[in-house]
Amino acid sequence: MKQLHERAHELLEQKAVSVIIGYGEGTEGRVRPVFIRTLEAVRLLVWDDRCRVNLAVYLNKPEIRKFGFPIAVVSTPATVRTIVQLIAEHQLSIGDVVVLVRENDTVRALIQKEDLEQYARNNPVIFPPFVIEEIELLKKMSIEERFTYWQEELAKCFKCYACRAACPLCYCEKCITDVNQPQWVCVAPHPVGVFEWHINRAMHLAGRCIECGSCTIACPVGIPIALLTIEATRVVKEEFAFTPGIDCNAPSALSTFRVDDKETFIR
Amino acid sequence: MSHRTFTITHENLLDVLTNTIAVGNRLVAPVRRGKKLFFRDVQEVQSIVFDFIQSDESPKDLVFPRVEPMLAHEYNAGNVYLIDFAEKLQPLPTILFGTRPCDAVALSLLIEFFNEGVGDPFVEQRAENLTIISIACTRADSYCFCTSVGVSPNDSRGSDVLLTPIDNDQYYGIVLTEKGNAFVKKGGDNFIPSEPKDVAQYIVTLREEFTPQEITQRLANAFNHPLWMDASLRCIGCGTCTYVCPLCSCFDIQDEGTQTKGVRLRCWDSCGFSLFTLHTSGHNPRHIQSERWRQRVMHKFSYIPQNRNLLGCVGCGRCSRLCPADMNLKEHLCTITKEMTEVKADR
Amino acid sequence: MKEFEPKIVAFVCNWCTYAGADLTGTSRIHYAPNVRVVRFPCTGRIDYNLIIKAFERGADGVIVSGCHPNDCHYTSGNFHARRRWIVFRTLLEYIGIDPRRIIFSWVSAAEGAKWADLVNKAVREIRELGPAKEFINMKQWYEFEKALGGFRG
Amino acid sequence: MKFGLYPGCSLEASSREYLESLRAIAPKLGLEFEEVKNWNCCGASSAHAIDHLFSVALPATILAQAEQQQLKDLVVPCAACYSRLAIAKIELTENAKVRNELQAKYHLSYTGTTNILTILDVLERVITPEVSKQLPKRFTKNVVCYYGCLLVRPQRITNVQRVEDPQQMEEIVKTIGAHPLPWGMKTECCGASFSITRTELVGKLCGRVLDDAVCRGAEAIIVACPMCHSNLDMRRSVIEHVTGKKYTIPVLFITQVIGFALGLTPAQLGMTRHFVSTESIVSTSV
Amino acid sequence: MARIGVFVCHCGENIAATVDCEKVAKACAQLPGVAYSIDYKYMCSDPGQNLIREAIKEKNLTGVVVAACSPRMHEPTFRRACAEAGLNPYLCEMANIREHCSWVHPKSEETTLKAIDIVKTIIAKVRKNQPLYPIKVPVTKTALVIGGGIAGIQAALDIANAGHRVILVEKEPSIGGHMAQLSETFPTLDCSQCILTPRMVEVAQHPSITLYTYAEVESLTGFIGNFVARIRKKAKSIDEKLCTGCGECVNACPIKKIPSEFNMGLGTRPAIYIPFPQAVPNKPVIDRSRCTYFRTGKCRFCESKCPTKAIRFDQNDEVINVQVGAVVVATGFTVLESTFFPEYGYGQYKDVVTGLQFERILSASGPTLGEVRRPSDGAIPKKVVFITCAGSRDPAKGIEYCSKICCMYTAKHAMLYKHKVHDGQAYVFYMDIRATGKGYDEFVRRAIEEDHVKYIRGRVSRVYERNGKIVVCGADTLLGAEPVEIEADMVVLATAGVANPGAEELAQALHISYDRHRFFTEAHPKLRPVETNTAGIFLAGACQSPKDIPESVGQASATASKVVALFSRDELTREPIVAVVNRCAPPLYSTCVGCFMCQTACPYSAIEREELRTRDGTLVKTVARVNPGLCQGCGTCVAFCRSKSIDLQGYSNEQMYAEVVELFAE
Repeated sequence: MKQLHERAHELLEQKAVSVIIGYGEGTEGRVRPVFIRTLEAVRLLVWDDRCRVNLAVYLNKPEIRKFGFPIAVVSTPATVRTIVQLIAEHQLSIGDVVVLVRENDTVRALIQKEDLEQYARNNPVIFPPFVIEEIELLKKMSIEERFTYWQEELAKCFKCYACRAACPLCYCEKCITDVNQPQWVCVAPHPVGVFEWHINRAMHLAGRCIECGSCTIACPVGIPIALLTIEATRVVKEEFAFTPGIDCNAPSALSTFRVDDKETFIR
Repeated sequence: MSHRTFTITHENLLDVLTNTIAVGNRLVAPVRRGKKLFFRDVQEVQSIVFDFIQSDESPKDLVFPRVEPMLAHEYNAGNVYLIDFAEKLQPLPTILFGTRPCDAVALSLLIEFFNEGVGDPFVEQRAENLTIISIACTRADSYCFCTSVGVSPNDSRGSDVLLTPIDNDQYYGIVLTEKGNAFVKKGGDNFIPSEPKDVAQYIVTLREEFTPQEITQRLANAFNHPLWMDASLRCIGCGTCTYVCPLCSCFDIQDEGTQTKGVRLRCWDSCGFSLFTLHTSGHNPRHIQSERWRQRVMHKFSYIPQNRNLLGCVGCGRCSRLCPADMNLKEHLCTITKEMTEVKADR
Repeated sequence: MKEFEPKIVAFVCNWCTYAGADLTGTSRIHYAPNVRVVRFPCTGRIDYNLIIKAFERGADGVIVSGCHPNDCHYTSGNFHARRRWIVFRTLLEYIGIDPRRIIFSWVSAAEGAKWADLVNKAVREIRELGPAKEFINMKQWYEFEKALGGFRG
Repeated sequence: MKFGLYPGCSLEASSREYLESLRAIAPKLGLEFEEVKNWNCCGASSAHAIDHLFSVALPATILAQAEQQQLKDLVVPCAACYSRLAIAKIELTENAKVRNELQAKYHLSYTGTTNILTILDVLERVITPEVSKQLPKRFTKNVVCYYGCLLVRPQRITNVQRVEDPQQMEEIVKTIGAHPLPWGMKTECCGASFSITRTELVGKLCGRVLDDAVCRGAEAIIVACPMCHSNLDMRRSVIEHVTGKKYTIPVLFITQVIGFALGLTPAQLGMTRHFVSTESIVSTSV
Repeated sequence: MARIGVFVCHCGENIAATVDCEKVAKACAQLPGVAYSIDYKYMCSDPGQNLIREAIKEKNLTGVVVAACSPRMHEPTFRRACAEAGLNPYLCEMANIREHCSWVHPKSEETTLKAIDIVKTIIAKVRKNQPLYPIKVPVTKTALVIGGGIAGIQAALDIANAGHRVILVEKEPSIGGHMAQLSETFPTLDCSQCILTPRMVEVAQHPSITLYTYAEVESLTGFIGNFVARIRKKAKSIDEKLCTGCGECVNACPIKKIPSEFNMGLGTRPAIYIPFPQAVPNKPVIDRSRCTYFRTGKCRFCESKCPTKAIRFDQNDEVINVQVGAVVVATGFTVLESTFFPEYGYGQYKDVVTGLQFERILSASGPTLGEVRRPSDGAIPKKVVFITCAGSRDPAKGIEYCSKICCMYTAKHAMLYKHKVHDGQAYVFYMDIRATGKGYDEFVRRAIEEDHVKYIRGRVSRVYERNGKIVVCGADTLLGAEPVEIEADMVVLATAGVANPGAEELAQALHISYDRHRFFTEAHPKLRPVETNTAGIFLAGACQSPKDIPESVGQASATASKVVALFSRDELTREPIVAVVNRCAPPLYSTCVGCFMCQTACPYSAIEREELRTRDGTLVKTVARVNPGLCQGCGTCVAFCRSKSIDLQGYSNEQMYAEVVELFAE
């Protein structure tokens, strides 16, 4: 933490960044995102095991962007991958972000493409045990059981779109769910509308999801919503040997193809 | 039973609730789904959760459901046919059990809001069939701030029966309305008449951080205060706070269907969404998140009080507990009362 | 009781499968009447949301068909589509929807007989699967509403 | 430098001199060997023609044992054994089906940590320019290096760079003073195990090898495979019968020529066991 | 409200026999937005079309649905009829109730119901149709031909002779390509140079052809009719206007031992050189990588000998941009070198040569002046072995295809060798003899029967050198796979024809596709063999696949006719079935967020970047833009776009959605 404070101090003092997005103490032992713009405020930064939420989401927020690039972000491995993916998707440029990461007990600032990519490659996102348990559980289910499972889970959804808002890769200015000509996704949070929303979310994040889990953390009604995008990313990984968030120049897995992609299911 | 006050053991209370279901009532009570606590239809009273501070979802969709079909329409060979769901609606008699007093207050305010003026037949019919049995709070957490917004942990407003857990696994109850009376009557001997008691010792005490008047007063001139931007920087613009709020009542009318047949739905909406106030022209009067956050606070603590002489908040703390970005309303309101003192309107 | 007759919608590309279905016609090969064809310029144009919509609105099965690999009129639309389907199919299965209800195929402009065969087989198979119960279940909230006075999870 | 060692049957019997010479040169080059315990047949020449799984199981047993002994690098001097072990390693690491079957049927577990090396891979490492400078003798002969088939093929297994014209052995013998000649039979077949069943054929094939070596002016043929050696050496009379020519050219193991340069005696290097006299080499080298 | 006219065709009995057309028309009349619905015997007939035209005018229709045969048949007919009546043709759609209904189902109630369903969905679509207008693009009537081999020369001449301007770019100092290297050509054995040289001269002298040799195309932007090509003219280090091509400088150059590219390394050339005597332009260039002056700063012998003072050491590369309307890619091919083959000695044996090297040995202008002498010692080889399919048809080597020309030129080589070395013996190892051309098989038979070339059907397993001979080990599969060993004096490998080393980069610069062998891909293997998938870029010659001379010339002329057809119009009209990125009111301007993930989905590289600015010029954002000149309307980007910011005209999201939803509307 001391190192982080030193680094942050240095960045602000040299005016190398306009703001440092980091974690600060929140309420009831939670951590909350903080935006450090002054040297005095640097002391608010904390960095421990509670700091799991993906702060890259703020890089898409106009109010934050208004501070001006470069912006520093206190980053978990997932955040780094997210930033790489955002660069690949032309939402950020190299140099826009100073990525603060922990590596072997030191705090490093990554800016260059090679550094970001190398760190992203060497630091995969690790699922918490309960996520792995849930994945295994679903794997063992029959298709009917899975349907019941998801119907029960999705029935909780009242479409607050916290999953969308918390996802750093949901940066569309007009989400498909807000498109009404035609109405691709029913607005109402009835089972059909909820199903449509979640299948679209998963499809849209297929091959893009960094698996940071922010959506699940954000969901106020406790739907294990990341499982869908994790599954989508799993297929993409397994079928197309494509891992998002490790290559600043990678095209999307779903807008590219290989002539020998699997087609055993096609008659 | 002639007394308006009674005691009942926990076991007997469960028996009463079981019986309620048996005679065809719908029982809605707090139950767990995973780590979260919801109000759900209950078949087995054993699943009811008693030990909690606050549920994750508010019980508001018992009167104001997240999706409400309002009407259906059909076009056939030049004629249009309409079905008004308000006429078709036949809500089951429903016992809402185990709400916190703040939720009961909120529900009463919500119903009052919808029934103002011409009235809302959907909310009205549901409210008529709803009996609210609330349980006073013996515990609270740092997110709770009912006392600061004029509600108390054993507030009786809105409840039909108010229970207070007392010693020996017993509840002390007050019957507050006719509906409450009907409920207690059906419970027969399980309810033991009792003299009115002071049960303050069982009720949690919650420090009053500020007064509603203070907030309303401060906000009156605070429209352009920089605090809105600072406080809402971390807001990600989801609808969690509004959807879990027992009082938020904004909705969106949606038509679903085809050229010939369709249904009109009333769905929840949130002032936190960027599209909430988007005009067809592309102009958005509240174009950044801080303005939306300000709207939410101003609406609850300034506009509603101005128009209706009450707050749009009961201090249940759900919005803060569930906020993915840890936007803490109580903390924010405290800041407002402390920091907005000197700011004058600069418009 | 009358046997269940599935409603099937076929999303086909203009250049191969639509032309192939035309050939089935010109060859006067009869097939089951349960299928309705929607013409797209290319399989690459087929939005998975349309497949979902078809099911929601009452389809019991969906056929998606286009040019064989390397034969795409636009060179690679079918390859892109194939990739999309791989992911879409897996997700549907994951969320509990029987992937057998979506039949993917390559039917060229010369394969009139294959088209008839494909349709007949699809009708037979979907008939065996019965109505698309998953989506019927999802739509039941409407009845539920009438009974209980509000949709809630 | 310490290596695991899998000698295989030939090195204990028909080609004892190969193992003897290897053990003889080892201390001088700072080589140490730990033999795989309780080793079994590698299955060469017949197992793979009968049952694929079994043909992998035999070498897999050896690999599993080597791994248990924590032998990181395993030297397999016999080219046939080398080939079987290398193929088994690839099957075990790349083919999940085979791996699972072996595990189920033979309870073998091998994680792929043991590297398999040819004798050339080892010599290449230890005969550094410094070593070559300090050699007591130099082996200044015109030689041809004969690889045969299994040291270099199939390329997928061996990863040899120029599969039809390998250079590894040439580079090694150059360091001890020899002059390797370019020739055409470097990777041709010697007939291998047909030695028993179709000796005439081996005579024909080896005849071509000897013919080419002799006409290029080679004074010795260097080999690194017991099969090649016995066919070219032990079958000399058959070869001469088939071709109707006489050949005096000796066939030496690479370990023997290195031993020679290290100053070891012919007896120490097992040269006395050869069918074809190595006198011409022994007497004229400096 | 829409006013749609529905016209149900009986198609004689073709539809009416199984579908109750009157019922269909009546059912449709009940649908919202349908203003007129009628059935008629033959809609495509003149009276039928008139019916539509009249109805459009009388009923003031805003859309037309013709329920008849397949749109693939008569859509243009009915759209034209609508246009004639003043209705935008793209407001007319066809419902296929013949091929997809009446012909495939028996006469029944159900068949009629299906027909109604089909018409209903198309009505739903037409409700959402928008008037569209053909896209017009101007055409720059100049063609860029890349590559000055026989294909490029032929294409350039054909286009120029049709009266259009041509820019011909060749990367070598001279045009001529591989054909200039050949000795004689099969099956007529006429001298390659003799028939080629006049054409080369014609190119140089043609008033409509601008020739840039020693130049390369670096990039190509724009679209059909409107390309801009960036051409790098490498510094030749001479002033071409002053140079007379006298050759004094060439003689003066002290560096003489540079392997000659033209002679495939068998001869030498100086650092300042003219590649071959008949070169066009016949002026030297300085190879700066070899020139002593450029390497050490001293020498300039050539400069001192130049009578016209034309040497320019300080010349720079010149980069020019040219505007062209069409591009012909004729960059040719190359052959594998003998170093590629381990079994043939990795190129270490001097007397194992490739076919192209042997051409030079046979050529009268070659390093041996036409005498067959082997490279190692100059001896006349008495036994020559020719190995066909060296690399070709060999999946293990990664070249599965047949190089097509080897059978023929090997027969020619063997024949010419026999003609020059009468007592020599020629052997040809072959897999199959593929002599499928006019006079081709006769030619091979002549080699075997008259010139006694020994053809051995079998593969060669190994080639090695022994005692100055090349030993060829193979098998004769027609004699029971008997091993064959030939002690040859020389071996000629008919090595596979492969794509040029820079083919991939060029394809990427031009945005055309290439196959896994790096040959450029034609738009359709059968029906569009000379077009690429990028409109306005065409292929000629062996850059598409190995070809012989007549085929290359034929393809070049075909390509030229495509270019000329394109240039016959001042403006191109294209179907407006193209994708469009949406625009909306400020401050959003477009819902596109500029992730550009759609770019790789487009097979035509039609998606560009566009900066959106406010009126005062402030950059709002960079979004995707579909170039309507390049877009072919597949819609892959539309289905891919997450925010639905791209839509396809004619198959819009609204239209497709309406169709699907209507299917299940009761």
